[in-house]
Amino acid sequence: QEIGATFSRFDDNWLTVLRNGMVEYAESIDGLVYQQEDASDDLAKQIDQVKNFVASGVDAIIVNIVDTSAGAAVSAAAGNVPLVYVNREPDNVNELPPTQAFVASNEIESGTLSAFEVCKNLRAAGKGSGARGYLMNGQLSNQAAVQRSKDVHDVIGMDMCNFMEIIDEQTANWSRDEAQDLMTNWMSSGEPFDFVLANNDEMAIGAIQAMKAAGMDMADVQVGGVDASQDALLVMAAGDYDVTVFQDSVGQGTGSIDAALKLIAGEKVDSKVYIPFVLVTPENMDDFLDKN
Amino acid sequence: MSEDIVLKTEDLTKHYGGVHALEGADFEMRKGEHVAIMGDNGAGKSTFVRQITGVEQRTRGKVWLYGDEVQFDGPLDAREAGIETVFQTLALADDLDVPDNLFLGREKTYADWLGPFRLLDYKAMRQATIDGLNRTAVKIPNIRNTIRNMSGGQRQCVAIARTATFHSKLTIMDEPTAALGVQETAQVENIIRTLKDEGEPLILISHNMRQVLDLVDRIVVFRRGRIVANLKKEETDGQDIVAYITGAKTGEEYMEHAL
Amino acid sequence: MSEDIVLKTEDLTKHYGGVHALEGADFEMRKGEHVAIMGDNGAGKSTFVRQITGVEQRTRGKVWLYGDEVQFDGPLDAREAGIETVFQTLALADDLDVPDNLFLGREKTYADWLGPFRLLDYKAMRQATIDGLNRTAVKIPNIRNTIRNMSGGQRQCVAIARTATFHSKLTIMDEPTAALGVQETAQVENIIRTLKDEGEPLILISHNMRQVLDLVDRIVVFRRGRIVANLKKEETDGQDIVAYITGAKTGEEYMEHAL
Amino acid sequence: MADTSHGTGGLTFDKSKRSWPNELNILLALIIIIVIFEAIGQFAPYMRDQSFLFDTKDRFDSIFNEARLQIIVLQVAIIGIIALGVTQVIITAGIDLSSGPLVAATAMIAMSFAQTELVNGQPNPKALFGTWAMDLPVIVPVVIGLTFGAMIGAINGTFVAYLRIPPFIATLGMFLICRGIALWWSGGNPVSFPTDSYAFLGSGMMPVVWFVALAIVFQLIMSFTVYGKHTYAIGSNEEAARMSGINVRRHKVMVYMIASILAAFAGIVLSSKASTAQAGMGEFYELFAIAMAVIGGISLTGGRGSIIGTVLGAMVLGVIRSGFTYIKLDGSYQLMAMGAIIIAAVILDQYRQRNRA
Amino acid sequence: MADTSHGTGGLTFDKSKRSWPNELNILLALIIIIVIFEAIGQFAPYMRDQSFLFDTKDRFDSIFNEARLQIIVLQVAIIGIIALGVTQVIITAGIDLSSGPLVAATAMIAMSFAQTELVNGQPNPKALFGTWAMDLPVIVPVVIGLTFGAMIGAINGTFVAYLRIPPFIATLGMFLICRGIALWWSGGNPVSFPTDSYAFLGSGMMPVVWFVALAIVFQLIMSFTVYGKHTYAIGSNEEAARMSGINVRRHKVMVYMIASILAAFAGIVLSSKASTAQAGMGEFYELFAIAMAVIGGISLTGGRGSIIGTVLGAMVLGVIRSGFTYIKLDGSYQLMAMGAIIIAAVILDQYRQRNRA
Ligand SMILES: Nc1ncnc2c1ncn2[C@@H]1O[C@H](COP(=O)(O)OP(=O)(O)OP(=O)(O)O)[C@@H](O)[C@H]1O
Ligand SMILES: Nc1ncnc2c1ncn2[C@@H]1O[C@H](COP(=O)(O)OP(=O)(O)OP(=O)(O)O)[C@@H](O)[C@H]1O
Ligand SMILES: [Mg+2]
Ligand SMILES: [Mg+2]
Repeated sequence: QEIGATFSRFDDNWLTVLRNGMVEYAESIDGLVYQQEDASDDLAKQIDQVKNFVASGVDAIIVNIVDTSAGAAVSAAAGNVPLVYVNREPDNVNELPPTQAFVASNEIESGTLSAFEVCKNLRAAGKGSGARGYLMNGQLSNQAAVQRSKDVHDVIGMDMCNFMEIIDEQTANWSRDEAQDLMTNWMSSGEPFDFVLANNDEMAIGAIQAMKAAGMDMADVQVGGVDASQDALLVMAAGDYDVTVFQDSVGQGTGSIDAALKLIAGEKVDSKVYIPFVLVTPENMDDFLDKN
Repeated sequence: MSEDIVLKTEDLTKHYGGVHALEGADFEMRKGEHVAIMGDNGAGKSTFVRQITGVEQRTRGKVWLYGDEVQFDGPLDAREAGIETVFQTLALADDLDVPDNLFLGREKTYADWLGPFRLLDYKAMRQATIDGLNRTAVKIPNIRNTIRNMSGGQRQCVAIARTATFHSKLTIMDEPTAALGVQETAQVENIIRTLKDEGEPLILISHNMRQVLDLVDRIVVFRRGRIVANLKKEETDGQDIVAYITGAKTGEEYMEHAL
Repeated sequence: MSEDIVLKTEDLTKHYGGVHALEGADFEMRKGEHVAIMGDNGAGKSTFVRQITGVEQRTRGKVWLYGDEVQFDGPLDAREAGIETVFQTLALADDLDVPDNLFLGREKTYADWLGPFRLLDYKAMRQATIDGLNRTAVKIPNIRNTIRNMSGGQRQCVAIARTATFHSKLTIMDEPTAALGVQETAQVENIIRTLKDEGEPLILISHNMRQVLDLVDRIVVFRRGRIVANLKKEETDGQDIVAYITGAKTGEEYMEHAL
Repeated sequence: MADTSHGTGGLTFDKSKRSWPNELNILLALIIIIVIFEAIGQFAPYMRDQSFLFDTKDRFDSIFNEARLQIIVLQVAIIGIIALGVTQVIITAGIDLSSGPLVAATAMIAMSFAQTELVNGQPNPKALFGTWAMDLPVIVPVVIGLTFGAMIGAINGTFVAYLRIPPFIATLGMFLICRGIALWWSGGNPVSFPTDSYAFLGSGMMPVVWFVALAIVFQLIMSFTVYGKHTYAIGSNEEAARMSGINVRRHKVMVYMIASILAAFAGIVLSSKASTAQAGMGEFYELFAIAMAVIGGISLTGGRGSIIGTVLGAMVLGVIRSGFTYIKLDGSYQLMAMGAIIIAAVILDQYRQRNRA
Repeated sequence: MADTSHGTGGLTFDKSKRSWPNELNILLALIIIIVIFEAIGQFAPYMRDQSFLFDTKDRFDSIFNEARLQIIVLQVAIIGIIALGVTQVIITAGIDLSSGPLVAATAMIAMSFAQTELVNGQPNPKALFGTWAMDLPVIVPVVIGLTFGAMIGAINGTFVAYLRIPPFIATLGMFLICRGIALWWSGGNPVSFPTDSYAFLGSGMMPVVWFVALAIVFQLIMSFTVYGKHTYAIGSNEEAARMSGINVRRHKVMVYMIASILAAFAGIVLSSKASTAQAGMGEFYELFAIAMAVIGGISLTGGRGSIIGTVLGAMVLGVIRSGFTYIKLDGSYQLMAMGAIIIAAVILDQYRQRNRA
């Protein structure tokens, strides 16, 4: 059998863990030819990649969709070749034909879990009467970023957490070094703040590095992110990082390949498989150390 | 001002930063007159031409063409007002061929209602080009070669043919024969004589004394950015002119400015 | 081959696609000799120069310099072999000033152990530049202006000064005085005479009959890419040369190729 | 005779040695690349007797793998439309970096006037405006999109021609501005679910139809009209064009406007093809559009190049992309190989051009 | 006298009207931008009496907000290092698009020889090689990184100078190749946790130290050495430079190598600053490096520009970025405003240059 996979981008940390896991798993299956391509965040390119797979006659296609609202176009491009969406939930998830399925996490959970935990920590630290902080966005055109930021605002909108106030939110494009500069810029205004929420771990680490370089005590600031990357967990182990969220790459990767194989064999599969996010804090971080 | 005067400038001046390339030029020419401008290298001759034709914006001064004061925004305006110029830098498009260059900016076309997308009449332009070039006697093996691949003299002939192909109220030629061979020079001089016969006024810039004395009615000498002499051909000779060019003499009416 | 022969070419030929710009040129010049090349526009004179100086790669043929067969990869090689050239296109860097252009490729420097990062001796170059330019009598208000802002003649004088400043085994000048004024032309002719006195060989391309007859020992005429005459100055005159240029006559030894 | 040999002064020239057009070089490169892919498919052990262009699995009626032929053109058609305009800009010795973000901005704007009210009987979840903007005739979003493009192009052109900003920097500024507009338009959210008539514009092989039709139109315009001639003249020697009496500034504005209108149209087709518009769309499209033109033999210093060349350049990229998937090259190798092939194609072109002289 | 008035033939010229250097225009632009930000801080109601450059909260010993001054330079220092090389390439009338991906590739490569074995007492989870590559002296990754840069530069230069590929396309090809290398090197995984000595290279204000030191060195080189003069000559008129006997091809290779070595060094500093190397690093750095040079008054047609100009151009971008955060401008507006300011800065420059003539 042949499976072709296309990912929204190759240089994303978490997706790389997912990708590598899938390659490993595919190699462990006899007679499976697995090939993967980089859509470099270009939706049209991804649609064309699906068509290229069809032209080459692959047996199934796995898609980590660039834009979740383009589900219809991607589904159509595959025709009747089996197709599995992984990691991101396409908007047509309820109308998928029987040859298609999806395995992913629900993005709404991630930002919410992280922000809510930070909120609780702030209360516990006695800042329930008012806390100010910053929000770092991922790439502004990226839906996970938009969703995670919205989650943060939703959490702050809740009664329990409305003591939190966002001083400013800006993008650092998922990147650690941009986050360093952004955080330093924020700090140069001299405004006191109590928390930093970031759309991913890399930006959170960048912020932490900048704060430490400026001589801040990390115990005074709550920092929350998403991904539970290994770098992040080590920073957490050092006591600098407070909250992150784990997304199960192995579960999603193997799950999607299994689903694809079943579709090829003509077996019936669940058209929707949700793999939950898990909150990670210094207390339970040891469980996740070698997972991502 | 008399309608008889084709071109008149008053106090025409151009400074490039600290370089005073042209300083208070008062110049006048009448209908049908052919005038030569002579002067050392860097005397300001080409600068004078650039101010008149709107290639550059003058520092100060006034210009009248056929009695109307003019201030051209660019060479397009000047051409539309009837001034045809062979610039010293030739102004050819290197990647285009000869007919394209000859008709650049005034192509022969049909279906003109298409506006900017009107169609080019290649055939007519090619024929007109061959006719125009034959007047200059230049030899060009293939007029569809790009200008980039032409010899110095061939380029100059193309530039001259362009000017000579269209009628004008005033023709200006800045060193037209500098790069030309013996035969071609003779032909261009013939073209200039034809203009004289047709009564078209001409300004000729040239370093060639024989040519100037052969062709024009009057000689204006530039020196260090100023006009230093205005000589009728009949009243002067080569040696006299050289004396003005080198600064050994200065015209009486220009004495006050002498350096 | 005699060591006496400075430059010799055999069957030197250059085709540009279908254009046969130079065809089977056999040329020879001796020590101390000054030779002129004349011919119509497009006759192939500059093409001949470009083949000798390695600016272009020839289609076929051989070139000897002082008895050694040479095939230059580029003008750098030619210069290193001792050929100094004033090209018709002048070859100046528009954004650099006069001293920079004059010394381009052979700057005066110190701390030479720094290799490509050795330091420029601006002061020495500036002084040498003023001296060099004074030899051409050209007037330049500010030599630190960029070449872009120079008049046609000023540029040509810079190019000539560059060649005249350095000693060479063979000097080639392609229409050096085309854009020059009366005074400057006289000075450049003086420079050429000095070269003659010093015994430095020279090839001069010019359309100026008076100049040629004044300056050189021998005249070679090109026509339609071929050499059609090789005339000693004493045995010819202007009219005769023009006859060869226009094709009215063809040298006996060249008859076989006549078109 | 004089008319056919094109010489004056009694000269003729040897026409048999007339140089062949540049476009043939790139066609040659294209064929070489295809042959290489076929050969890999034939001989690489892991490929198991597949064929790049031919139908070895009997899936189609013809001997060709029609799906492959289609996707080769389809996947470059949209960037190709942009490249048609970029080609014209480059011929004037300019450059247009703003086309990628302009694609995104136009896609967002046009799509928000092309949304349908009911999706599978439910209200459109991505609705950006109220019902007044729903189910409008297709002409509305198209006109709005193209007008927006024309506006951006006019601004680009004005900066370049009247304010004399170097094109690289003017369009780099516009690059950022258009990205900003695309993000700001819906706050980063996608705009989805177009009407059927809008969805038709980019459906199936429609992008190819647009691309080919526009390529033909502009090839004719560049060869046979005053507009084309002046475009070449400006790129060849702007000063000369000005002195020859061409209204260089007005003409440049026109060229930049045409380029931006084409990019805007590409944005419309793209959003229609994807049935959604997203602020991140069109990333690096400007670079690939320029690459197509350059592979097609254009000179970035202006004055030279042709639309046909650009179309062939687009085909090269299309074949490469398809071929990589075909030989199952991994993503990171694809990038490297793509870079190498782009360079190689141009080397071949340079080499042939030089040998010709 | 003759030496000071620089004229021949007895001419003098009016030195009082000597044109002022271009660099002053851009300095002016910089000051205007700063004043605007100060004014917004002063008068916009939501800003609550803050100051952009001055220390209103008495946090520092001086009257300036030192943290702000530092971050302004710090955040452009790394791209600034790239821009120093890009400036030289552009002066030769070339362009280098490969610098951004080269930063990423070098960061990956250098960092994998700069990893430390134990992180917080635990084995380095991102270890790419075995223990043999752990805790090497800092010179090892630096030399490897710079050598890699030199190699890429040599290839760029060879393509441009010897194979006559247009620089845009040669470096675009290299752009893809370097992106590919960066991805391939560790399969997309980040490489993290450097040794202390490596981490020092980019820590604190070190990037600024490097940037300033290199800028001074290259300004001197460009002004006072044969290398600099030939670089300008080639950009001004390559044909003339060749005919004047400059070894144009060798010189170009050298320029591209220097540019790539600088970009590689930027990659080293960047990975050190971030304590990690990732394949996606350096995105758009090439464009911003070019933008710095162009804002600094360089001409993309070659022959003109200076290192000082580029440094000032970098400062403009630094001030803008910091200023945007300062006035809390939203992301999408930031992009638009950045585009507008880049264009405006160049317009100002153009305007002043023209008025001078
Ligand atoms: N753009 C410019 N910037 C600065 N100086 C200039 C500029 N253009 C011309 N000049 C200077 O102005 C003076 C006059 O130049 P111009 O070209 O008018 O001379 P010319 O009389 O035509 O000489 P030639 O016979 O050599 O063509 C020269 O000294 C020249 O260096
Ligand atoms: N690169 C080229 N490609 C095609 N044809 C060329 C090229 N260079 C020169 N030619 C042609 O070769 C012929 C000889 O040109 P060349 O420049 O040698 O003439 P020339 O004798 O120097 O003339 P002039 O006196 O006008 O300078 C001309 O017909 C010219 O058009
Ligand atoms: Mg002049
Ligand atoms: Mg010649």
